[in-house]
Amino acid sequence: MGMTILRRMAAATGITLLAAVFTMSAHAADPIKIGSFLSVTGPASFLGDPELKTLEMYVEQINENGGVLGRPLELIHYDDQGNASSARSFASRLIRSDRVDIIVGGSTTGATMASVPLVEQAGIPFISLAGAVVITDPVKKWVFKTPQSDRMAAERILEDMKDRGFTKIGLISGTGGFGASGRTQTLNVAKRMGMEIVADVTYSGSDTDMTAQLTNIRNTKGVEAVLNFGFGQGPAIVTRNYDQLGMKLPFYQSHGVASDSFLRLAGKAAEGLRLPGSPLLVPESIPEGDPQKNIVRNYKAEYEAKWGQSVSTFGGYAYDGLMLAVNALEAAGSTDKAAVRDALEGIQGYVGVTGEFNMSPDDHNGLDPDSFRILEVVNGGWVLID
Amino acid sequence: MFSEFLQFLFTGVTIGATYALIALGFTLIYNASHVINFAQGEFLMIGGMATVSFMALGLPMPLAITLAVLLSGLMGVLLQRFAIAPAKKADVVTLIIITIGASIFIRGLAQLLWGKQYHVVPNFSSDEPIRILGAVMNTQSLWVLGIGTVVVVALVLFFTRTMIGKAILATSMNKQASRLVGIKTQFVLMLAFLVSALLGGIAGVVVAPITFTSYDIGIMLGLKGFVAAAIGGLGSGVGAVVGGLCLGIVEAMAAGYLSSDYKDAVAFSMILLVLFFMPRGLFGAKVVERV
Amino acid sequence: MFDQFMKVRLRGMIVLAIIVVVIPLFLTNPFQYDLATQILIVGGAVVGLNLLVGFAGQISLGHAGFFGLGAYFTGIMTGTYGWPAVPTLLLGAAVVGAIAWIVGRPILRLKGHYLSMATLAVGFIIAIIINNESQLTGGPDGMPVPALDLFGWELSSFGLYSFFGIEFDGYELWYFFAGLMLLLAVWLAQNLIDSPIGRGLRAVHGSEVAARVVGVDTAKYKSLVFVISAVYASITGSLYAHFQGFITPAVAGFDFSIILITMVVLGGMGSTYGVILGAAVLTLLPQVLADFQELEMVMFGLILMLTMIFMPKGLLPTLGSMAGKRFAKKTGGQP
Amino acid sequence: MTALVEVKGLDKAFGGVHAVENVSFSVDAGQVYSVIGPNGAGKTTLFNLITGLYTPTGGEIRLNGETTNDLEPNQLAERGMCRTFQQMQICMNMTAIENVMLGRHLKLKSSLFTTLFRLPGLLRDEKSARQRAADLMEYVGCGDYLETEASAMSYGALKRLEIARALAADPKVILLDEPAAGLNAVETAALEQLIRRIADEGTTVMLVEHDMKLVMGISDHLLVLNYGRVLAEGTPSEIRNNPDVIAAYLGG
Repeated sequence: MGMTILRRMAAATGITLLAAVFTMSAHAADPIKIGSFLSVTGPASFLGDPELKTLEMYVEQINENGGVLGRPLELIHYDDQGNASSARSFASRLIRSDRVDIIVGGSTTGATMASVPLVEQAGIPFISLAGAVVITDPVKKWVFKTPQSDRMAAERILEDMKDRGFTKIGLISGTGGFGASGRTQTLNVAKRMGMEIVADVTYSGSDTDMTAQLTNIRNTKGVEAVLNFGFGQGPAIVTRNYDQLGMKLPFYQSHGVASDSFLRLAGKAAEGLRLPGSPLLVPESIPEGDPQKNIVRNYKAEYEAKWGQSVSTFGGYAYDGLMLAVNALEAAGSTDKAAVRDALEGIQGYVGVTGEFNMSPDDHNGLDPDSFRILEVVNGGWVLID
Repeated sequence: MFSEFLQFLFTGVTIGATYALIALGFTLIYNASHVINFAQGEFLMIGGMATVSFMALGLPMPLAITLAVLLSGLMGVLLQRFAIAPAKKADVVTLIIITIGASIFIRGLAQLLWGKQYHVVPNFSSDEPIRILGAVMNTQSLWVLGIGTVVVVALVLFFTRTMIGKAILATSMNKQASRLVGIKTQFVLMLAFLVSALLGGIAGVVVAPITFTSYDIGIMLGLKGFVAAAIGGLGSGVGAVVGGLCLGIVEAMAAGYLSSDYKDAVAFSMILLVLFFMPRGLFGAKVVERV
Repeated sequence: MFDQFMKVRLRGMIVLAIIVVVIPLFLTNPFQYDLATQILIVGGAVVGLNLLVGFAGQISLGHAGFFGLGAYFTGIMTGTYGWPAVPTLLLGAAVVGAIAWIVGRPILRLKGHYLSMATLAVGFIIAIIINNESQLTGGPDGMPVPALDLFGWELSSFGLYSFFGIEFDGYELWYFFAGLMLLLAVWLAQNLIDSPIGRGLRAVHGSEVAARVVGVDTAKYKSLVFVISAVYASITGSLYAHFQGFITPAVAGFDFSIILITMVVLGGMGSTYGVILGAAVLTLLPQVLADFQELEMVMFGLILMLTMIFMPKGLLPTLGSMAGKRFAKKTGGQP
Repeated sequence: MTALVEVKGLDKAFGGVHAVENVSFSVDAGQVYSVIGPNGAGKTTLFNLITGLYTPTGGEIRLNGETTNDLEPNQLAERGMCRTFQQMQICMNMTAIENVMLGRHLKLKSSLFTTLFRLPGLLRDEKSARQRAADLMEYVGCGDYLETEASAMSYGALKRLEIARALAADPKVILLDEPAAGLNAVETAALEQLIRRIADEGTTVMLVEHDMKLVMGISDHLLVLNYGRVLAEGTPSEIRNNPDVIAAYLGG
């Protein structure tokens, strides 16, 4: 008997599906709609997960405080699972079906770029949370982003290396979007700065051992420092393998692992490595009087109290994205898309978790490389170096 | 130069031993039911993740591991009972899709239960790596190899010395005939899933300190295990072990000597090459077409 | 009797055409057109895959590789090198067909799970190449693709067009264009199936030995259907690239291969209209489940499992036989 | 005149075990030639060798004077050889008439282009193939099943269907592997009629069969195999009186 019911259920699924799709859409017009598509699950979930949590938490908080322009915010979000095609579909849904007023989302560069043509065509302000420099260079009319670009990260790392007198670098990078784009930027920046990449190896996101690649770097003559550009669990494995191989060269990671969970995974192997990161990881080290100090401290405290897990830089991108959107909405005084876009472009001196944003028609990112702080792992915690 | 080679070899053998353990799980189920179980990777995931969460509850590591492996075994039984058994008349491809559905379902549950973060399982013993002739090896790699060997020996004994093991083998040879001599095939199939899931759970626990663990770790490892099983020849235990080691070593050597970008492509090309010359893998049974 | 066959085939096509024309009456916004168009395009790919899997009984777990090759050939040639779209699409199909022929000859000797392993490997290798050759393909972050240029007339889903004084939005035109392409794909597939060649193919599935002893060169036929299904994938991949305007290596990836084969199996292997239903269900399901947030994955897995356990023949054939034999003859099962 | 099928010193070993060993014989055109022997004597293996499903490990097979050792079954079909199987090989995913039309495969040479666009040439060919298939089904006695799904047919009807499929290729020689197995007396009698008719109309028939009454009744020549070797060869009466055969087989 149970079988029959189940069979009927299965049969009904198909019909329900069709019906369900047609009944999507149609919401009340009152609230300001913030649309978002994030990689909440899948290989980039450590980006999307804290981003979504941040958005949910602050939308709720803003509404408790009376909303924006006297209207509540409504967050409509979808999980693209790290797949760019789904991201594009969801962007289409947000724009055309949910008719959102602004989009804050796009955890990965692929997801962001896949949605850009739609966004540009529809003319809707879009604040991306992804890293690669291609998102805002060249500038696209409707597209903004909150994280520093990977080019800035490369610049910041290589500068620090140069300051310490290293010019020959061994590079290891992930083959995912973040690592591959970071690798390209590192190669370009190194050339410009007169530094040399003497070893250049990669690993894929699902690899479980990078000893072979690191052995090659170790055996390359003249390497003075090693940089790993990647995100996810891969860099933690790289860090451990690095330690196991007994490699003593100065080791750098990218901002892709700037989170406490990385330290948890890599353990004592992370000791001594440096990376460019947000002051979010070292709120107590920021000098008193720095305008970022309070914002960072509050965000960290609120996030950790609400979700019971440590903050990551990525959640900070979402925080800034949401706040930039709110600022622009308030400055524009309406949800008129062109006005909001212009307001976004005109934002000056907004201090966020990631840094101080100064947007302009030529710069839809608005951060300068110094917003990255060089951090070092000392005794299992982050220490601000620069 | 030799130390470099040795290093690649160590790396390859460690990864390969992992693949071999997973491939053995595939082989067991394939032998008993001719199903390729795409949810095999999820058993690994359960082994690793459950260990993490039992340890977080304050259980001592050996107990946490035991419970995790048992939980994984339970999952195997449930999978056979509720997903494979009701669909016994289905096509091969249909069964594959069912196991894919099951793996997504299990992964979804794990995500609800344990969240999306990566977790660490501590090394079973010292964190200090061992140095041999200029190459290093993680102590956990020795655990993987050691437990892998124990598991293989145990499986051999199980299939040659115990009634249950022999019953599974008999069922894999000929369902009809074994039913005639009184073997309950459904029960035997369930046993095969149980043993295979236990195996997966064990593999998941021993590799977790090396690979970390998360709700979606099973996808790629499961796939690699299937690849290893196919190179070795589906249904062959020796094949699974040799296939796993081959795959691991080829990946490491390709990453070390050829191109890290294309190491996976090299591994997949090797599979094509093996199948080209040996259409049933390295140790697959030769079957004469009967008409 | 023969005419009756023709009628059944035609009737199926007419029903499909009517559905394609009627659906827009229920579509209320461009997003829904967007989904519907995706279904029509991917539907074409699975109609081709069904020739291989459903009719010839050969499993492929790497078919997205060919879809991705078509998409990237179009993306690179029309985008980077400015080639005209239609000739590029056709040339891409020829190139992909040739590649399929070259890899198909050796791997199609394999049987069962070994064949699925080999196709999986081929798909993976293609995806890895697309991912790594970032100079050409833009790497993992993907590349933009220009709008479809039909001999000087640009079809963009963002455009606005006017025919005989009636205004059409680009997304509406894309929908109908994709619908037309799907009908063409179905027509060609039906013609192939209901022919001596098609009987040869089905015999490879039914009894390969029987096929060989009556003179069917099964090796040649397997290669042929492999190539044809790859060409289907390539052309639909090209269309998909133009339609989406942006492609990433995910279009060639293992996940998408699995989705394609699942569409075939879920909809009903060997049922041309069934697999289109499969494409529709698997495209809509994630959109519907998106509202369930973190329950999405559990529900997706559960639905997939239950459907396959209780409807092992697939949705359309099962629904068809539930609605009575007559209906089944017309739409499901064998044409 | 040369023999239609000629086998010389044929050998087939599976991992050291000889299923067929040093077998020689020849079949003239127009004959009904039967192979008999106890179970496991190598009869089906012999048929599989002749029709190209197995490759011999030694010896030679000739069809119409041409050596065919290395030819594929489909190449043999092109040269006029067709067969049925002890364990029936019917395409259960097709209708009955489609199965027979499959047998017509070699006579239908439309190109892929013609097929895809369903050009008139194809339609003409299909129509005549369908007609021919329907006639053949009538001929073998399963004319009532034209549009029936093969999976819905009875065992006896499928047996006849398989013969119709083999005949559809207009073969010079047809090999029937235990066509009477599982049939009742009435069906067997009809089968005997059918085989005789096929032979009378000029198609050579090779037969593996256990039903001695049937075999002795219609065969022109017999080959007796035992343990893969030739035990005896000759006309039915010679075989009936051969002491070796009686000792090993007939007499039990």
